[in-house]
Amino acid sequence: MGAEEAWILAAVPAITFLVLAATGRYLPRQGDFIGILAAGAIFVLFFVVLADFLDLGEAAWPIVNNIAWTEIGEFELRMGILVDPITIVMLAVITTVAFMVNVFSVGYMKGEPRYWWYFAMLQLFVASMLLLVVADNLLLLYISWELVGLSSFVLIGHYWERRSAVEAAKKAFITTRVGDVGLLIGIILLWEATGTFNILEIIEAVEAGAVGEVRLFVTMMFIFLGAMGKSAQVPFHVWLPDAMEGPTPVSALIHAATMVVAGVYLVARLLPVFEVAEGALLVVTFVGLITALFSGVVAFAQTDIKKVLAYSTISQLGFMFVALGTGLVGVGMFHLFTHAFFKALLFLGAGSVIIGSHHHQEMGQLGGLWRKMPITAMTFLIGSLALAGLFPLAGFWSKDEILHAVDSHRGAWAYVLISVAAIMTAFYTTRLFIRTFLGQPQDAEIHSHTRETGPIMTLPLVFLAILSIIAGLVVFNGVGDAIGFPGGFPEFVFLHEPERFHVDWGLVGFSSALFVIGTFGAAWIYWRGRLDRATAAARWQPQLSEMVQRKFYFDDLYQFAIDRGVLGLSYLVSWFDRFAVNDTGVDGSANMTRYAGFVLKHVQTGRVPNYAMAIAVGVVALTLITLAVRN
Amino acid sequence: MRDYTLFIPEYIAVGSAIAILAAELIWPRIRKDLLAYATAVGAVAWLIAALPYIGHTPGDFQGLLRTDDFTTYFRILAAAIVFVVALLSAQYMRERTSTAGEYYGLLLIGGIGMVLMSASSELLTAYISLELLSFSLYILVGFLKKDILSNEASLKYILLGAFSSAMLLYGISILYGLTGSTTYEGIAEGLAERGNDTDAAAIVGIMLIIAGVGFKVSAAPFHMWAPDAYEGAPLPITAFLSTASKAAGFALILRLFTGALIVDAVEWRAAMAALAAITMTAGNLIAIQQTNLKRLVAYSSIGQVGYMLVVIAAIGYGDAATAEDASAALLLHLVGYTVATLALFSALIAHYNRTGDDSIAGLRGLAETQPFLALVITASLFSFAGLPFFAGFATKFLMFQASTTDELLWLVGLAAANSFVSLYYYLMVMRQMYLFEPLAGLTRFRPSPLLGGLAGILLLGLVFIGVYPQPAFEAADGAVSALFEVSATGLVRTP
Amino acid sequence: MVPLENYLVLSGIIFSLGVYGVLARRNAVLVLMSIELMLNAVSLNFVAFAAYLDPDLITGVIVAIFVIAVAAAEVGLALAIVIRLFRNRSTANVDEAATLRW
Amino acid sequence: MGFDEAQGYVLLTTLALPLVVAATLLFVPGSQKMAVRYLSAINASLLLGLSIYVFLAYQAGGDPIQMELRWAWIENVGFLQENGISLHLGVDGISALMTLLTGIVAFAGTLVAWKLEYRTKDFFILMWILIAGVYGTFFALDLFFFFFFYELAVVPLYLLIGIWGSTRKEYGAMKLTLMLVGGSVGIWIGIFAVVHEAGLGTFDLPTLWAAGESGVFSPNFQKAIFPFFAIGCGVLAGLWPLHTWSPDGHMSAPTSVSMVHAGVLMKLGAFGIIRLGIQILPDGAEFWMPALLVLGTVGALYGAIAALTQRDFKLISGYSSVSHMGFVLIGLATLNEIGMTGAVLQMFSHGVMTALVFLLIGALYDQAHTRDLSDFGGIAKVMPLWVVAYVVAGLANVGLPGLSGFTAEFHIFVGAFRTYPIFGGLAILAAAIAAAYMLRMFGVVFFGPLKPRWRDLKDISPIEAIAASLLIVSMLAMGLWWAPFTDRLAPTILNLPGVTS
Amino acid sequence: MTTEILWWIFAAAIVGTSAGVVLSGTVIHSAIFLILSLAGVGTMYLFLTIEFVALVQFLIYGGAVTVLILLALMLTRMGIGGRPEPVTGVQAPFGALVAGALMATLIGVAVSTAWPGDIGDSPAEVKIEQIGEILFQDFGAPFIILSALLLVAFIGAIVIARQEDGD
Repeated sequence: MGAEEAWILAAVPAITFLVLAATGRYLPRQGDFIGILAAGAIFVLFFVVLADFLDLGEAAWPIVNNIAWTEIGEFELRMGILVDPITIVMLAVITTVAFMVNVFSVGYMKGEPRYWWYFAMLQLFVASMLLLVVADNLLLLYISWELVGLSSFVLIGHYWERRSAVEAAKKAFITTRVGDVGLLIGIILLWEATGTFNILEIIEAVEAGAVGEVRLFVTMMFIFLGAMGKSAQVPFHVWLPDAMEGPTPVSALIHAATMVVAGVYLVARLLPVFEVAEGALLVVTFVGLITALFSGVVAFAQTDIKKVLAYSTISQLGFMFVALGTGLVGVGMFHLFTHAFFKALLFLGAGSVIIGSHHHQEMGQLGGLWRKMPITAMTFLIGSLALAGLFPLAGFWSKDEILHAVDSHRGAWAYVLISVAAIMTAFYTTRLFIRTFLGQPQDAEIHSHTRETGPIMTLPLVFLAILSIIAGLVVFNGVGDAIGFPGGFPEFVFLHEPERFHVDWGLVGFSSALFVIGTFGAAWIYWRGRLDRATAAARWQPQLSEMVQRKFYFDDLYQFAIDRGVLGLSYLVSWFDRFAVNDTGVDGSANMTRYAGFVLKHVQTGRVPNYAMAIAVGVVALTLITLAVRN
Repeated sequence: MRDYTLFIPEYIAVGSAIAILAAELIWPRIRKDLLAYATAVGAVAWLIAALPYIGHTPGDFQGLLRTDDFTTYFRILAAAIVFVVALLSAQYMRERTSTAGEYYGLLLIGGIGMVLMSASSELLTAYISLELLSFSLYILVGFLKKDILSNEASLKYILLGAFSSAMLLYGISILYGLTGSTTYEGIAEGLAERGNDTDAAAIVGIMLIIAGVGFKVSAAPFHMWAPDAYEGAPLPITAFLSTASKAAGFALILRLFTGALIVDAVEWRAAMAALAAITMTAGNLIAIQQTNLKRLVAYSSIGQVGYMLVVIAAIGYGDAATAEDASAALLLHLVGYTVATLALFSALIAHYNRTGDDSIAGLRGLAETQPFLALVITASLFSFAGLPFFAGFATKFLMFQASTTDELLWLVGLAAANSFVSLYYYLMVMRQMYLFEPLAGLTRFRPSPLLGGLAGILLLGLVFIGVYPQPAFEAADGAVSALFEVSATGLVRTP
Repeated sequence: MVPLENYLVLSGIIFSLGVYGVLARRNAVLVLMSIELMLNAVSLNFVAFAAYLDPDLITGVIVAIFVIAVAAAEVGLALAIVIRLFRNRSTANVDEAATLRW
Repeated sequence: MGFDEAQGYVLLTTLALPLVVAATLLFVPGSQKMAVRYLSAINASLLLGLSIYVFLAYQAGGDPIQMELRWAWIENVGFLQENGISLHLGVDGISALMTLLTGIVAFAGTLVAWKLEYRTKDFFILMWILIAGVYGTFFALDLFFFFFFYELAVVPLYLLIGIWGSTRKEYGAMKLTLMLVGGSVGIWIGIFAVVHEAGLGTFDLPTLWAAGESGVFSPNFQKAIFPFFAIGCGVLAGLWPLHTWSPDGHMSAPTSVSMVHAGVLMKLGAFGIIRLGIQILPDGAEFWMPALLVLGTVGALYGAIAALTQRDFKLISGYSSVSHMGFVLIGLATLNEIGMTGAVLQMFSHGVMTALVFLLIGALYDQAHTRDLSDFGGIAKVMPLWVVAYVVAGLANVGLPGLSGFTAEFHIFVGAFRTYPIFGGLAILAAAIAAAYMLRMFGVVFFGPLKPRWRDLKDISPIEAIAASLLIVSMLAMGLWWAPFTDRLAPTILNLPGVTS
Repeated sequence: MTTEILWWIFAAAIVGTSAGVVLSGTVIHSAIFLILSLAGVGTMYLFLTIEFVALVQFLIYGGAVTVLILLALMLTRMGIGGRPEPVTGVQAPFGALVAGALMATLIGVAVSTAWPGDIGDSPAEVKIEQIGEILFQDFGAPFIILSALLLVAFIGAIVIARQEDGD
């Protein structure tokens, strides 16, 4: 098998899903090993694909392989796969994290309800996610796009006995669905303009100027709506924090590493088109910046470990969009790449904490876990530092690249803002770590029961921790060449737009400074788990802190809009349907008829003279009218 | 010249009528249902005697009566109706009267009146034949003389009947004055030649005639006697009224209008269309409100008359071909309608003989107590409504299609809409039969084999015409073509 | 001498009077009488037309005779029914015999 | 007898079989419930087989109309000329697909009615008459018989709902029957006008189509008459604002009737719009389609929005049916092959999907005797299979890729964007709202803590499971590999007059 | 000349008596008026020189019918102490209206129309033989039917009016 058969990567978990869904509950261990085997298999298969891909060499890229699907007149559809460096990067991320998460889940989900179903859905997700990244046409991409949404919906709602989980799942599905409307419209508009769904053909056509500027801009905005929905950009971000209702490994896989970056992937995939569309990229940058800053701020006020991580994810996705907004695919994808590892690590770490502390995830109840669960703490620390951007961990390089890109492609304003966002990242990450692992235990009771989790869970942590340390190095041309990213990551992704990487020590210093500010600020405030300074700050600016606590009222606003707006409209329509259309219109006419009959029948008085009168009047009337009409 | 062999079937009918009268005079204690069977036998003989006339060269009795396929068609129809009604009456009348000889005799004579109406090609003869039928009906309607309803019905019927026949006669007199003749050919020629300053007279005359015949077929606003007469009359006679007298009326109308008045179509066609519209609408709307089965049938039959009048209007509007096709379709529909009505009444009488209840609510739960009768009633009501598998669907469909002309599309549309309204009250009847459980105490029962068998046969006929109308339609077509060999469509008057 | 129109007008008047009678009178017998008037008007019409329009084939006269005969028969039958009504309800007023309606 | 004619007899068999069975049942004593059931089950499976055969035997890319069969019925009498009225059967791509749909739904419906105890015999008699009517309408190539079978399919509903129905059954039955028959009046008038205008003395559809192409029907005539067909059929297709029989009717109807009715009968309406409206009066269609488009869009949005806050399962399905038939109308209104293909696909998709939904609702209602959403909660715990099936149906309803709903709606959207981008967008919006009401129902009814009163609900019976899985399979089939469907539809639709590519 | 004057007198009389039939307050008076009016019409036939019809008129109407009517009146009159009742119904005014309209129409038609083949103001002589011949030669069929009709009426009258046990 080679790169042309990359679809097999998706096929394996798909089949596994069917097997597990059908038989899982009857298998020993509810078939979790099958899930792990499948995940491992694709993890291995990925390297086969990669090897083949590199053997074929740049000349053969992108590798396409598709078949005729349907044909209605001149409207014909081909389905197939497209493998190019971007795909490879995504594959790398997905397969790796998926494998880790599958393994971790065995420990995490032990004894949970519907264990087999959980694994089955995990496979379904992986299958559709892989399909999404190998799709060579937007229709197939949309199909898998919806399927990942579905599996995310199911997995978020895994504990459906909990009302909150159900609500979260619903929210996630519908919010992203709103974006998907845009995406579908965008796809169809693109088809209208170019007459094809095939991504490469579209890019070709657009670059050949097949589409008018304004129209193209509108189209890309619709498509970007889809991206925003999936990647939880403001104002579609609301679903992601709630999605933490799902099992933590799911959060790690879907809501940190893979699905949420589908939006980024989409934009990266269509970046050439975005570039042609005047001003589209600027929008992307803006949205990214706003999101990065906004969620950074909100993350300050979160006390639930997973919520903090969720908002940090949103913020990091913002970073990625900012990067793409500069038009540099490589940078965006690079941050996607590194972020996947350390954010997955952080989530799994959080999961480990939750298990270790017997399902507590409020910082207010934790603290001082450093001694209780050293491995988790250690790996978590690495993850945090990577996220915060400590030289030379993975996060540092990618963030460095972003800063550099913004500096060189967007003006100073963006540079300033993104730097602030970077500081925030460092700040809330540090806060999270300190309040969870350092200082005094907040709740002795919980603390006393807390234990380190078993190897089945810690091993993935360690593995990811290592990745978080080294993943950034692929950016170096040499390293890149060595491990199969010829010419280093950015160039690899860019193919032949050489932007060779070089370490700009000034920049390194600057970003380290940002790191230091953020970290030490947080450390100064929260050292040893003290909260008085924070509360003081809150008391100093009550409204502000209130606003932050309430996440800038987004949820309340939406709730209001839905209750008053949508449901109100629905009640109105139902009322209209019952009373206006049905009772008045339909039944009304029926009653009118009946009433007419009622009136008419009383003409029939039963008296002969009246009857005779009717006859006489009839004759006279007929005669006179006929005479009158014809004269 | 006088060819007395043209009416052999009628002689047979008269003979059996007299025989029956005599029989009861001789044996006053004779079982009354025997008389019914005798009548039925007579009717059969009549029918058989009529068969040789099919396709026979048209006979002409002094230019007053024509015995062509048209006549034969109605002969057979009349004989069949009398046959069925006689059998329907057997049990019903036995339980209600002491003397039935006159009843059955008049039944036969009424049938003869119907035949003569269809045969007469001269106004005086037509009038006398019409009175022959009417007189028989006056008496038959009032035959249950102790029953105040029956009596009241016949009073209303005869008073209004006389009133309207006076109108008819006055109309005839005016036409006579205009054309100097009472034969259809004569009138046609006279009308064709008349000067334009006689339009008013022509219109008045024709309108008065329309009133007269309109009364006979109970077209609104001349219909008001019908519901009362239907309700008051003995059930079998209600069946007779709603089949024989209507069929006869349309026979007369067809021959008269195609034979003579078509010449002046411009003058009356609008009025006829209006009459049709009023009739169907009034009939169906009022029917919605009815609670008594007989009245419901009466009003629904008025609605049916409205549909049939559409054809007459079409004769006025369309060209000769349209007129012929429409008339053919009308004859077809008449048969479908007749069969449906008789089927309905055979079921109703079977039900009435047991329960003595002729209200709609009285049918409650019939599907439980007597599914077969319920089926028959449903079938005939659906046939009225024009729903598939039953005669009504095909015949009505063909009739409306045949009478569609550019000017009359609106009327056909109205007719279609009306047959939709009618579905409502037919469903109300079915609702009683199928949706509700029978009242307490009512248990399953078998109808008398006679009525049951009759209903079954009629049901089969209903389905047969509905599924394969070709033979009936061909017969009707033949009958009508006989009509149009002598029709006055040729000499249409140009004002 | 007297022109045709006179007869026609006369019969028209009688006929309309008859119609009025039918519409206005309550007693069944009176209604019948009015109908007789109408029929008379008719036969007068026929005879007049016959005399003035086709003296050679005087169909109208024949019709008149028939009308008279039928009228007589009608009266006979109707009166029988009226008497029966009187027996059943002890009234001869047509507007009181209104059980059948609606 | 040529092969094609032989195939014509296949159609005839398919059409006659249910009638024969109905006639046979008349003579089976009503107490022999099992006999009735088995006879019906056998009949249903035969019909399913025949329908599948018809669908497969229809050669994609062959002549547009295949398996033709003509029996002269009435001709050369009265105004009727040669072939005046003939039992002229045949299928094109569209009716082939509809035949398949009918077979599937009828089969499922029969299985579901298995547990019916009250007046079983009468039920199946009426049911089979109805099914025969449906087949007939799809096969008929003669206006007279088209109308014949159309009425035949509509009328039994009155008794089926009135006798075996549930909520406000008399009202629902009467209203549904009257509205549908009222619609058929429009069709009737249209037929009169068309046949008269053609003046050929024949009801034969191909002849009339040919006449239409030779320009017998003036554009003004077409514009005047098309609305009669469109509205007449539209009522049955749930055309807004003549849809109100749908919620009430479905609420009253017994399970299998709802299945057949929403599953197949509503399609008769859309089918009629194609057969009569577009094929006979293309100019009229072109002139009126924008109006139809607006109504369809309104219906699609209106139904979806109204469904958001309904409290009764069946009302939700009723309104969502309105919404989905709105999509069908939008697809037809595009008058381009993609959109119309989508419309027909949607007819199939909605057919199986809604049949499944009603099947499941029935299965629940039979135990719970309530359909009020707020009474339920967490029943996924006690009836997992039921919930899975319902979720699948719901997702098809939502238009989730991989299920038939997406395939159909996607084509409709593409077609709509071809001609009316704005309405295309609105249609997609309506599809999104569908997600909202579906998930709302899932959340309230299936998930959350289990209400104790439902602790002993049973999961769906094996028989129902067979029916459900058949429906699910057909949904997946169209959702995953829709070439077999489009290959048959596309040529037919391209062949329709006035359809742009 | 004299004929004209006489005609006018009789015409007036006929109209008067006919009016009397439909207007008079008591039933008997109406009956008397009816006899007179019928007789008047009979004289009209004489003016038209068709004596045979006049004869028939006098015999059948003046004789049979009126007697029958008087008889019926006797049979259906309320006995002494019977409530006095209005002989004219409530809808009389409307009746007058309609009848008036009808009359206007008929008269209008009568005078406005130029009747084709009008042979002027002197009616032709009609021989009774002629009548007899036409009646029995040309109109034999209706005559036969009429006989049946009379038979039916006869039977009917008996059946309906016959006393039976119970009344």
